[in-house]
Amino acid sequence: MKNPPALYLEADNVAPDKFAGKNASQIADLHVHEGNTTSTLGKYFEVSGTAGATAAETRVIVKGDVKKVKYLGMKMSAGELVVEGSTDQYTGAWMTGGNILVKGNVEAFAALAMKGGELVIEGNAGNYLGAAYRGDWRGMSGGKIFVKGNAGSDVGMYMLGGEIVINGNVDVHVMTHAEGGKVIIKGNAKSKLGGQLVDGTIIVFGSIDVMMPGFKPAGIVELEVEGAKAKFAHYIGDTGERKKKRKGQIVYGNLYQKA
Amino acid sequence: MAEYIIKNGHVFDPVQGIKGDKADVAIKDGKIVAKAGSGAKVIDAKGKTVMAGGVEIHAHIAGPKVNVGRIYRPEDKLFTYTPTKGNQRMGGGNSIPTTFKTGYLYAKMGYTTAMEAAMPPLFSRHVHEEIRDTPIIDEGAYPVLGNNWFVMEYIKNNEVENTAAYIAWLLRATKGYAIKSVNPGGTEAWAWGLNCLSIHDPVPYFDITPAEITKGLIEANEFLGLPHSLHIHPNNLGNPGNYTTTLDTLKLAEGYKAKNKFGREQVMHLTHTQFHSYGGDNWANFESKAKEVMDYVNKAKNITIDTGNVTLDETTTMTADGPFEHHLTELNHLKWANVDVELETAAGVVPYIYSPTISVCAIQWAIGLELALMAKDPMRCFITTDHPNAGPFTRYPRVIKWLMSAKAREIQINAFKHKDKVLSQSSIGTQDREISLYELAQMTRAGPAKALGLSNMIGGLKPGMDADVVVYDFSPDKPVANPDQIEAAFSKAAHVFKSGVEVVTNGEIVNNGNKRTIWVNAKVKENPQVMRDINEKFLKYYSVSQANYESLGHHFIPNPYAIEVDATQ
Amino acid sequence: MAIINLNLISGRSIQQGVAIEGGKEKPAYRTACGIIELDPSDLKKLGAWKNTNVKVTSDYGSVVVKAIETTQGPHPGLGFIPMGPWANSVINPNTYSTGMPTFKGVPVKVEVAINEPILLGIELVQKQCGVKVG
Amino acid sequence: MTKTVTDVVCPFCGTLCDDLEVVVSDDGKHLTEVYNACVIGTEKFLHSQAKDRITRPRLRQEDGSWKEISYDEAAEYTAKMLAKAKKPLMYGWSSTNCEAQSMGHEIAEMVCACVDNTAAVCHGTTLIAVQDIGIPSCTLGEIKNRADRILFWGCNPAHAHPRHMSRYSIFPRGFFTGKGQKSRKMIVVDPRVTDTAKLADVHLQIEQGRDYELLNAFRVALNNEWLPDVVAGIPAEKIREAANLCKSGRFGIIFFGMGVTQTLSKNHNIDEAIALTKHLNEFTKFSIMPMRGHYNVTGSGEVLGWQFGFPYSVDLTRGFARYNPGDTSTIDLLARGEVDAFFTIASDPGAHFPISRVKQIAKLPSVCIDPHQTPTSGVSKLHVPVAFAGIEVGGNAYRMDNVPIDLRKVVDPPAGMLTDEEFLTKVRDRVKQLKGLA
Repeated sequence: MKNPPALYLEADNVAPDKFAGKNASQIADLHVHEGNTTSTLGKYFEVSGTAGATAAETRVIVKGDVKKVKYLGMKMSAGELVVEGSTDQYTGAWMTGGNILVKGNVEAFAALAMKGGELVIEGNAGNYLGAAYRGDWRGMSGGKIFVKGNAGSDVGMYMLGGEIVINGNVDVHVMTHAEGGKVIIKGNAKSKLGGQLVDGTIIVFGSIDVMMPGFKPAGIVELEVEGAKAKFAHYIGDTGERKKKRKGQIVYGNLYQKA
Repeated sequence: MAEYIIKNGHVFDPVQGIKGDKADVAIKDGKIVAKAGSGAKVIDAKGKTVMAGGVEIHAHIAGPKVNVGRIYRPEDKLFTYTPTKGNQRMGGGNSIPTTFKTGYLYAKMGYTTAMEAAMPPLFSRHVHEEIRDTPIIDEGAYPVLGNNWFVMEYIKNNEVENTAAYIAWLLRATKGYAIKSVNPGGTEAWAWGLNCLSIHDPVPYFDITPAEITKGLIEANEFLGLPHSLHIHPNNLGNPGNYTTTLDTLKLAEGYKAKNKFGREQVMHLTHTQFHSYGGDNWANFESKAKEVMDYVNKAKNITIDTGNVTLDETTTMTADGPFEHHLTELNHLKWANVDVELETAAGVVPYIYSPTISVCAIQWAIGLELALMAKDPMRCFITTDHPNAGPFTRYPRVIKWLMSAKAREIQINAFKHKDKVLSQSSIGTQDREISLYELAQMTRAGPAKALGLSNMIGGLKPGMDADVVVYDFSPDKPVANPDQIEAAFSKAAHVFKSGVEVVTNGEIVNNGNKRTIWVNAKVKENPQVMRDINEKFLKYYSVSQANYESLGHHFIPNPYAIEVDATQ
Repeated sequence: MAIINLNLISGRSIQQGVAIEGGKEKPAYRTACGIIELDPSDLKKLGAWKNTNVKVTSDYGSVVVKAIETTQGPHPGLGFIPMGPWANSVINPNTYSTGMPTFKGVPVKVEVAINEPILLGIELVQKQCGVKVG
Repeated sequence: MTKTVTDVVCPFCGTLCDDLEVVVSDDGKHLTEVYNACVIGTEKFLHSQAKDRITRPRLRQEDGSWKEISYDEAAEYTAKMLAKAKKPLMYGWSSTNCEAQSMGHEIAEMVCACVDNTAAVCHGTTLIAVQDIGIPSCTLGEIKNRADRILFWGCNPAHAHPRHMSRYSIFPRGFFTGKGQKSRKMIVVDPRVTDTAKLADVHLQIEQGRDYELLNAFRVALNNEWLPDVVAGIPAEKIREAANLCKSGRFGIIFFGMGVTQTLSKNHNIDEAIALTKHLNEFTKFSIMPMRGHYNVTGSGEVLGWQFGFPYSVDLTRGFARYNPGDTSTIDLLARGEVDAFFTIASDPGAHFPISRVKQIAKLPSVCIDPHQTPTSGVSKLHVPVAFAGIEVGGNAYRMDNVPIDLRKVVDPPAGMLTDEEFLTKVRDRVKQLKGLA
């Protein structure tokens, strides 16, 4: 980043798929948008190196302050994207494969409707991490998200599959409306966990301020989570929500809290 | 106004019986003329197909439930947008496009007239605002009447003349075009969470049956002599085994003859017939009854139908059949919107995915095509997708491909996961008919225009008719190497003229045209009793005043076209 | 002087409705909305008479309003300021990425401020925004 | 001599009462009396006649004083501000007619702006919930004619929608509800004993901020599942009783307001309330309806809906429409410093936004179009007073149940004053020139 934007920058072209098969000057000519103006990557960024022939063979490194840059790695399907600082919204949104590493924080809507690949955030994640786009019942369906810091509200809304691991704490609403997938919270949770959950798993190592009434105590179980065995209080729910059946058996969502 | 002469095209015009012969079509002052002046702009249509503008007889494209669909499905817009371009407004949406996009997409396919199939009378202002904002195409709207309290009470008392007088008032108040009936009686029952699944199920409290409502509406329609007939969506939509209800409904038209000055011959139009031609008694033994339904339709000259072809897309279902949409959301668990409308009707909306991997969806696809392929009189069977219910109207070119090419059908059948089930539960595998361009012109132009009572105005290329003309880059005398050529040609017309104005060139919008809102102004004898009844219901039961219900100013309908009907004799 | 902690909500009141149509530049707007409705028990804890000026402070700002006894109680522990500039000087702007600020459910502390003036609506906003008015 | 205009539509709240009678002077220039309206509606009509009303655009000067300018100069200033901006925000729209909204959208499309209405701070979260799980609803006449179970959840119509209960929901005698109030059971859920709650058969005084939990508990009760002893401060038995009361009706309705849309969980509160409504339809007939505030915020959502496909918080900056509250929503755009010009019409963000966001508006180039002096005009660079829609000009508006009603013109505006639509048309024409489109 050489010229930071006055407003925000929309850089949906910064992804291995878009860079593949291009040299530095071709990459510098890719479009970016600031408000209603369109210009090129080269206007804002120093571009060096050459991309691989395919996305898979392409590794993109973004340096400098990109706190006000949106859509980094959007729709990427393969290859690697490394961001050395913090990013704005929609980082890795609609990604289907490849690896993204963000060394700082990401803002809201990261990995929106993610289908595959891996997103690692060394700092904190914003709201709606791995959630569905507005109105869509098809949220994150595959891949893995790992957050070293904390995450905001609405993690994994409408989640269908894949896994989200948060080392720190989360804000309200986790896996609302989910029908699959797993969210592991190593730190503390607040409230409204698993509201309208049909299927899927939430594991909390720390505290939960207020439990949803739709989660019914189901005893103590021993679980192995990420290699470590421990005892957990088991709850099933959301008992207020519609239930689906698998092989004639009613399926519940599961919430485990470390005992 | 510019004059045009479209030269050397292969003309297909059922109105004049022209079956692909090379002929010229001349346009002057918005009309087709026998000869254009020397200054006329020449359009070379050599090796191309020339037809009248397409006529959509049944689609949900404007009004409250359509907009519920748009508003509550942001995901339907994702990555679908066409940006602002010159005088063309931006537009987006896949199964429920914005109004601007709707007008542009119809025009690009060569359609110049479209009818909104269900207008809740209380919401007529909304319907007309959206029609106003839908460029190019002429539009009209059918007010829904099959569950209307006035109608049910008058018909229960066998008061045909009062039913007719009320309908005439309503058509005027709402600037409506025709009488629509959706799940007669069943939607009123839905106000209590109930339904009428057969034509003899009594309607709660009103103590009348769907059969009586339907016959009463046919009688009122012919008493008035409206341009279109009763347009009916029968009871029991979408359920296995419902074809018997469909046949029962069709038989209600027996003995009735069309009375009108518009050349219309049918007394009942049965819409989205595909949804009403199901056999079996559950989803496992679900099967096609297209043959049983078409055997009856082919015999019954006073009936027309449209198909409601399933296009195998993710779409958004919407209908005034409130109980059906509730049934559907209980099946697929997708978001459900419902609106019950005081004294009049209801509507529901639920997204739906017609997946080629699900056998029922594939069989539904087959049934829609069977209906058209079994039609003996293409002037009485029209192609629709019941947009957006069986699929978006933007798929017409693909439906046309399937109808015109047995090879295209075979390719699709082989692509189905449950191919064998499709072949065993329907006759689609044995249908070798290929719809000709002339039959296509009947099923998409001349036929629907005649059924709407507009055959003197649109649907043909006879001098004196509106100059709605389409040139498709499709050569009738060259063999079709790949069926996709058909789809491509009908997706982007080479030229489209609407009322003599060229609105599309090479598949691109070049002009926003001069769209009209078509409505029917039916005059009846003074009827103080009906006016008193209307007055009383507004005082007691409506939530708006009669004066405000009747207020529909110029800002709603800037360019009206009224069709006059005189029923005072 | 006592300081009490409350959960603050803002919302509509019919007086507020009348006042916004009557003119937000008028003192009547302040009378209708420059207030906090408290439960009698909270007034007592605060050690304040009805209709004394109080200072309401949250993590997001502070504002001076008149403490009045609620007519829609009891609601001990809950304070109500009609929607408007006074409430909005202290409510929580966090939207949780939904676009909607958290207008209701804001922890505040309330203390008596007899000698501090309650500003008029437009004046209150202009002052906090540092708008120069001639 | 005076004349009386009947069937007048009240341009205040989403109840959109259309039975008002207004007495006007013979020359049609002044209105003297208003009948049938609530106190707020009456005040709106009468205050439009205020002698101290501002009737010409005013531009703020260096020294902070106002300078009167012409409408043409004001249109010029507005057009230039919008045409120059990289990401202008055009906010408001809820207290004007659909025709003005349409004209504004044309401008927004030409300058590639963000367009948002007051749902942003009112029922926006309702719209998010509707997009997530739909909404079974009905028109207000259905309530009047059929409803025997009425829930008011987090709303206080006695104050916010004064004629709602008398016209539609509680007192009227409808076709199947001949006994009026006696035909109905009324449940109110509110942390305060509101004047609405005082009329209720059942009042659940909920712990503020726990609506999501209580709504969930209702659904758990419907499924006859285990419940904690107390949820949101309400004992389990009371919750089960209330759930059964809902089930036992023939036609029920949940009305909800900002008590849930603006409280923690926001869209999730509505989402669960709609889920509860859908759930109740397995036992009886139930509907749900937001108590929309501004008289035509619903209309703004409808017009945005058919023109762009989204009901509010629409971003047109890239020449096509995008929508995602949290990104394209006014409060977040301001908080994040995403916009470089602020245009307000027919609303008062200055009074109704958190002060920290109003401070951001004050820093931007700004135009405020509003008949009144407001906190917004107080922090704007240009104030353009216009005629009152629904009093001095007609046009279409949508009631809280989406029913369109054509507003009526009752009196002429003061001489020389423009309507919203007329002023916006001037701006549109000037923007066309500036953008080289004319």
